[in-house]
Amino acid sequence: MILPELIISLNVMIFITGVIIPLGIEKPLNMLKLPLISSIAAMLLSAVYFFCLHNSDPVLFFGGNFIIDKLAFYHIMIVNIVFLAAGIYMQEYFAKSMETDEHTAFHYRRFSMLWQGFQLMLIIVILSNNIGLSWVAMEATTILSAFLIISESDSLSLEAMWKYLLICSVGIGLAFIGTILVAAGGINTFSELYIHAEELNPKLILFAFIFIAVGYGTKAGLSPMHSWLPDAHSQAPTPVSAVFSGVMLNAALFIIMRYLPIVERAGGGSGEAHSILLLTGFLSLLFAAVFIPIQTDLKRLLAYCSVEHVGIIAIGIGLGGLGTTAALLHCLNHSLSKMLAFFASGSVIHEYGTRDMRKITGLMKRMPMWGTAFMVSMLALMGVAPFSIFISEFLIVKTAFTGGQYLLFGLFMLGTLAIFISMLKFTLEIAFKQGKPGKLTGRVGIADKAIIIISVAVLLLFGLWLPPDFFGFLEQAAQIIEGGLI
Amino acid sequence: MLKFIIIYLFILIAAGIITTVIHKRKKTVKFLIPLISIAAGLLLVYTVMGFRSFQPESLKTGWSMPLADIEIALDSLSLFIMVPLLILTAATSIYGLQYFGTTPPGRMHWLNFSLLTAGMIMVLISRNVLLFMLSWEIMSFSSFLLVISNAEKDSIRRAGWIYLISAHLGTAFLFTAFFLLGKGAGYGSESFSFSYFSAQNLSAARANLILIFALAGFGLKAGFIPFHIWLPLAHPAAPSHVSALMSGIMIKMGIYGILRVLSFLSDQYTTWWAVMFITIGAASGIIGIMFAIGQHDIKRLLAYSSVENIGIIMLGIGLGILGVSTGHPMISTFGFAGALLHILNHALFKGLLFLGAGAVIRQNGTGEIDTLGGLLKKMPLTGTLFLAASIAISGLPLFNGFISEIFIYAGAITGVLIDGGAVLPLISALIVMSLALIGGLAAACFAKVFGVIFQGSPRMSRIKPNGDVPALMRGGMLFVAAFLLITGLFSFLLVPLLEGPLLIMTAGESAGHMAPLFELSKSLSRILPFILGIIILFTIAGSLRRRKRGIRPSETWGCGYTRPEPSMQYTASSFTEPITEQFSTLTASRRKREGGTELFPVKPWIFSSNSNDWFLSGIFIRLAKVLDKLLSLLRWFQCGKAGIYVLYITAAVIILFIWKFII
Amino acid sequence: MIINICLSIAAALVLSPLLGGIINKTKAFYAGRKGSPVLQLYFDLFKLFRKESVISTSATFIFQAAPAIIFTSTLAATIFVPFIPGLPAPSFTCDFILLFYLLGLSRFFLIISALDTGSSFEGMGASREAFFSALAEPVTFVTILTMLRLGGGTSIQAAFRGLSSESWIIIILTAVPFFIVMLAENARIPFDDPNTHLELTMIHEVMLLDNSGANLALMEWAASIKLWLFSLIIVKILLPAEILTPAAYTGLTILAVPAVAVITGTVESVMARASLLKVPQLLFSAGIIAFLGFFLSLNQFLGW
Amino acid sequence: MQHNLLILISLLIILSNLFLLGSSRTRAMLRGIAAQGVLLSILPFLFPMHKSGLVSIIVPAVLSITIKAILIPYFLHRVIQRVNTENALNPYIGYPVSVIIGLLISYGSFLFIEKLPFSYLSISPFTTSAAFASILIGMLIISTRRNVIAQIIGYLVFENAGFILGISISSTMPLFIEIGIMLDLLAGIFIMVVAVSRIHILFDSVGTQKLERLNK
Repeated sequence: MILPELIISLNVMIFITGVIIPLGIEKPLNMLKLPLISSIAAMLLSAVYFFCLHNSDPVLFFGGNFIIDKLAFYHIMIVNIVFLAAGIYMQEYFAKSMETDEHTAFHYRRFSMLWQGFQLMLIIVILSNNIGLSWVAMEATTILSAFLIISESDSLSLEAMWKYLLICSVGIGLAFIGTILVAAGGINTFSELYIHAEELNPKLILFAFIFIAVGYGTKAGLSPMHSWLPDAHSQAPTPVSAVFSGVMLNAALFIIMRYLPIVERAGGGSGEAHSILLLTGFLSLLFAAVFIPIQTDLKRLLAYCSVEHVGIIAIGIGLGGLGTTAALLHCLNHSLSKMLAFFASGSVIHEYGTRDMRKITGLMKRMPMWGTAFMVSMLALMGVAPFSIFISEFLIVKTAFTGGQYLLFGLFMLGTLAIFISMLKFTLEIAFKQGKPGKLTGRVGIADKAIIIISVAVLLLFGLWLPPDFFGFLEQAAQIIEGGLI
Repeated sequence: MLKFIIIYLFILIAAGIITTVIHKRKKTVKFLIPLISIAAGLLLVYTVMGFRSFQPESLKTGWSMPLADIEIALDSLSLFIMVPLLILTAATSIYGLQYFGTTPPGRMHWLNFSLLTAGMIMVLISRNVLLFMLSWEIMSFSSFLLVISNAEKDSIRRAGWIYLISAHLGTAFLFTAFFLLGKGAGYGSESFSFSYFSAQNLSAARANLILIFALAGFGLKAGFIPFHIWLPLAHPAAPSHVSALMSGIMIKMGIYGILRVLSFLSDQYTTWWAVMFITIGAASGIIGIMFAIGQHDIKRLLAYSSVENIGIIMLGIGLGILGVSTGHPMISTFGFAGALLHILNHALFKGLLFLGAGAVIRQNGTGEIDTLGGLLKKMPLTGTLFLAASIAISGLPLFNGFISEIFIYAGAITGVLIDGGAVLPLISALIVMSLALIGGLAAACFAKVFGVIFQGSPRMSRIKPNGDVPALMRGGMLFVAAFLLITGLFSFLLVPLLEGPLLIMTAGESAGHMAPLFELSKSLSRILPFILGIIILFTIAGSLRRRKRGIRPSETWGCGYTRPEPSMQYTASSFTEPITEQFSTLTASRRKREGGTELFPVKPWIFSSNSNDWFLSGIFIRLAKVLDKLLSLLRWFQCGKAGIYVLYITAAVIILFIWKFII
Repeated sequence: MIINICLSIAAALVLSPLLGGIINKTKAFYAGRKGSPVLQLYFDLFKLFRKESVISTSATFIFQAAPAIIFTSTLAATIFVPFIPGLPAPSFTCDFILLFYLLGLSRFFLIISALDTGSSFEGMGASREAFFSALAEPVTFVTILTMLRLGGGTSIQAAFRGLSSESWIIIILTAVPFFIVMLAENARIPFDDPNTHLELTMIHEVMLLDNSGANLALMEWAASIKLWLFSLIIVKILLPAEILTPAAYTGLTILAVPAVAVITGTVESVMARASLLKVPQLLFSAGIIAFLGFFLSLNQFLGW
Repeated sequence: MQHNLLILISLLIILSNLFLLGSSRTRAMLRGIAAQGVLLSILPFLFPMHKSGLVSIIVPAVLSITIKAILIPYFLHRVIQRVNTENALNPYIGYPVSVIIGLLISYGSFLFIEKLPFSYLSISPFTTSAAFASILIGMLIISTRRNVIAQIIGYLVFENAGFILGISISSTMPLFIEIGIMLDLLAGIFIMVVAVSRIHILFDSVGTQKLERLNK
């Protein structure tokens, strides 16, 4: 089978070309077309992966350093979708901000290059089977995305970028130590590790997993390591925030998901690793509940909301069984709705010229289309039915309850309720409070409309009717995390 | 029959979506909405006609959702609640078409409306937890959107906020209840299926827990004390036909849920459950009507009165449980029959009252009772129908409210007469007393509403009523009113409808005890039309006599005042003053005076009274504040110092290490 | 059954205005006056029926229809309390609920007809009427419940079977609160003073202020029928039909009902009208007494 | 011989850590970290048993000496020159106390390694414990120094710990990954340095006090 190698090489080539081409382009708007083009290409390639590989067993390639299985494919799909949407959205977004900002061509060139590098690294993170490579690519995402944050060069975004860089580097550094400890036995690919897990020293692996969970957990925004997240997400330009929330957090969690079956198998299924995820997941929910009520900055609110949802995903995975499947479903749901929420808030912030939620009012009147998108995505994020997040949260709490985790169940309910109360308040104020009269001047482009309609439709559809094969696919993917199919 | 219901669901949703899409073309919208109504009417006729030969139906197909199939079924309990649902849907959709007048509703209005109806129907027929919860949430959510349809007002946003929070909280409780019900089946798809729930044997402790969570969860929809907090906020906020639908039937979905859960537990009824239901019922009834009396906004008042009526329903259910648990099927038959019938009756008269209130608000631009007056002359039909509904809601004879109350009375009196043990007679006597008190206060309350709004003359000169409402609105109200009278006079027609639901609720024990129910309703149906006939005869005779002899119109006697003014009339506040003063501790009623202290005032003094719902501020907001305070204990965490953040990471590693390796 | 219904109605129509006269005569006796004739109310009614009606311009059709409705429903309530024992009477489970709710219906119309003119005096009366009767209702029902327990049936006929010598204490504990309720429901002292017009303390009379002619006559008549009905119930509770022959019983009833009126008159003569704030307390106390009676009627407690 | 060398180098690493904790100037810290880089590049030669072939020993060594001992210190030097005016660290915890804590950490990590239930790590307990001590000391520096350059140096200490650990317990990574790791580090530091100069331009300070505005 030469195909996977070919595809991944093509994929890498696309992005490398994408990174190089901006050097030869002068017009900023054209530079911004490149990320879009490469995302489309990556999307097409992933479609090819899917058609060729969706029925087969996991495929190893490049000397076993890369792997494509259902779990990886699922996450690649999320990456590509979010990047594609962000690529579309950024056209309008930067076109608008170009009218006001005095950014130079250098600026956009750098943005375009870093963006594509970032996407490439995320794809490598997900396809990597080598624990070292995963680490390298993850660290690279930090480095590449740091300068994406400060595209809007003001003091707060610089501060956010600094914190992001420092804290994530420390976190990833811990993950490195964990990686080394895992590799101490002489095996360094996930698939081999899983096969030989029973021969590994369970204590050592658990010890390593603490570092890994904390390390990658930092990047994923699990509490108490999430402290960089609200800063970075809120200060970054909107497409970047969307990608951070929608993809990067998932990718970091993805690595933890890869380690999980190994640790559990080495430990004889003692559930130690799961309990770590449950604890951090719960803490994330808690800290989201602590900080969401006092937010004034719209994007910061969304950032804390990401902390909450990452926590929910971690709880789902930590619960295992049905919870893992639900957590995977939650990944997609969260990515879509958060992406939409960020897009909407980006447009809103541009229109109102402020990020202070107290000053953004009457959105539904002023920007009906984006207002609807905002409202829908916020409600979806709060877990209101019939949007799909309701389903995944429902399954997670069901797992918690049936598994006898009553305390967790209760705290989960309480935490989400606290978040719900304040988020709903903010949403209602923003959407409906009497604002300045007059309709908006800017219109919504056809591409943006498409993003809105498609995301809303998918959120709604998955809330009412999961495509029959899709859930089966997720269950198989979850099997990989549960230990089984690597 | 299930087939037709599904077809109707499709009609509803299709009509909703089409109206949203072609929002601008008003003519087509005008054509579509009556379609909803007519279809509802047809389905209603079909339902009622087919009730006698009704056999439970069920349908199960695969669904792509995890652990869930599309399991729907129609049993007599669902079908029974479907009846008021269809009546109100038919009436309110027709009514709503003209309610908005010149300013059309938002694009989503009719979609939400049809989704609300569809959601309620789905709740009634779904037999799978996931399907049920989805329908439940669709119902809550679409009604939330309807509540906030005028969300620019702060109060309405707040109403919507509190409403959705209550709904969400309720959902959390319901999850718990359902998970507890399905716990025996582990993670399998059985754990979501209602048929499994009713088949399993639960331990008493788990049954208690399930009931408590179900009560809290469904109670937050049904709105009995202390879960009524959203009702008085949300009902005034929504457009009136929506309030009619919400108050008339949506809150009954909470009751339906309780009944459904009870049917799963029907072999476990205990006396303390009954005591709990009766306490809740009596408290909601009495406190609800007290609050209602203190209100001056008509829709808010009606909302509190819904709390009261839910209380009456709970009393009936409690009596039913009591009967089963103590082994007296006759009590339970009467109790559940009264509760079920009151569901129907309350839907009818409360629906009509809200429609009437909507008409008043539409024509006068305000629902402030104290500013209105003398509307009966301008809006004779609305006024008359409102009067009918007021009599009905006060539980007075000739209209339907009386029938369900007398059933509950009958059950309680049967209980009073039973020897052996003081508990049963005492509880039953308490039910009788609370019902009597509730009835008397309700009569006072609605005499006030009707008297102040429709009689006398306008209390503020700025109110200029515009005559009666347009034809379709009148049609909608008349439609409901017809059922009001028919149900009130010929209640024996309804009793057969109760047979099936009663069997479900009493686990079959009611089977041999339907006869007293028939007897009572037949006696009533013999006497009441007769009395009505005499009243009508007398009235006609009186008017003939007046026509012959003539009457002399004159000013109302001013009791010696030379210049009586409309503002000297008794207002709603003054009417209820003796009650609100007497029970001010309960209703937290405050009197406010604006104006000077001088003996000869230059400017008028203004007295007003205002009762404050302390359940919201005293319980829920306080709880939320406690939660917030607890959470705020952690707010030092995000201190902004990157160095400290790194410390957290170190701490995380160390703590995890200690947890996993040392402890 | 029809005969009995007709007899009850006829008795109520014919005999009820007598009670008011007897009460007034009693009061006159205590005051040492001669007083108006016992048949005064008949004369009044007769006179009023011939007079023309003056109706307020702000009144609606409710005001005109209300007297008929009030009169009819009060009269309809009497059919459940048969005047002559032994003949079949309309009786079914909870018929007394219908009885009192029919009175409630008439009260409801009384209140809204009072509100109809927009007069603040009538509004005031209506307000009080609504409130006090709401408080009186539970008391009434508890007394009836006690009697039902003694009589062992669910229709009001059973309540009339209740007297037996060993439960006399319960009978007292029931009759006293019922009597208090009767005073309250019929607007007698200490709840209301029927002899004064246009005082701030008024309840019933003030609601009729704007009625005149035939309308007023019907209202007054309905009020006396209501008084008749309550007195009759008291008599029936205290005089069980089983121990006498029907004829003797009927005769005794005809004597006993005026006796209730005499007692009422005595109460009115020796008491002053209570302050309005005291009224709820009075009704509460009646309620407590009634509940005590009910409590005793539970068998266990009788065993003491 | 090899064993003694390992002990020596571990001790030197710990000493350099303590030196970093005790120095009150960024310049001094820079010297310390450069020295540590040199020490690290010797380590691959002392663990030949992990390696299969000379290349896999020489490449890390060369990479580490160029990156850790030359390039990174050079970048830092440049940035320190640029922000010349501000050299102070403004620590939350004073230097003597820091050193004492550092000593305790180092001692503690020896004990810790002894107690660990897995024997792999004890192949050379000194280096391993030096690595674990470096982790904590790096974190300590980052947490307590209110100067972004000092924080970068703290991060380097922390990274070096990973390197030591990697060299001493496992070197099964393919070469390209080792190179990747090194390049990542280099790029990371480079970006940090750029960020620092931006911070300096914008705030006219490299203290962290101005970087505390996002705080809720």
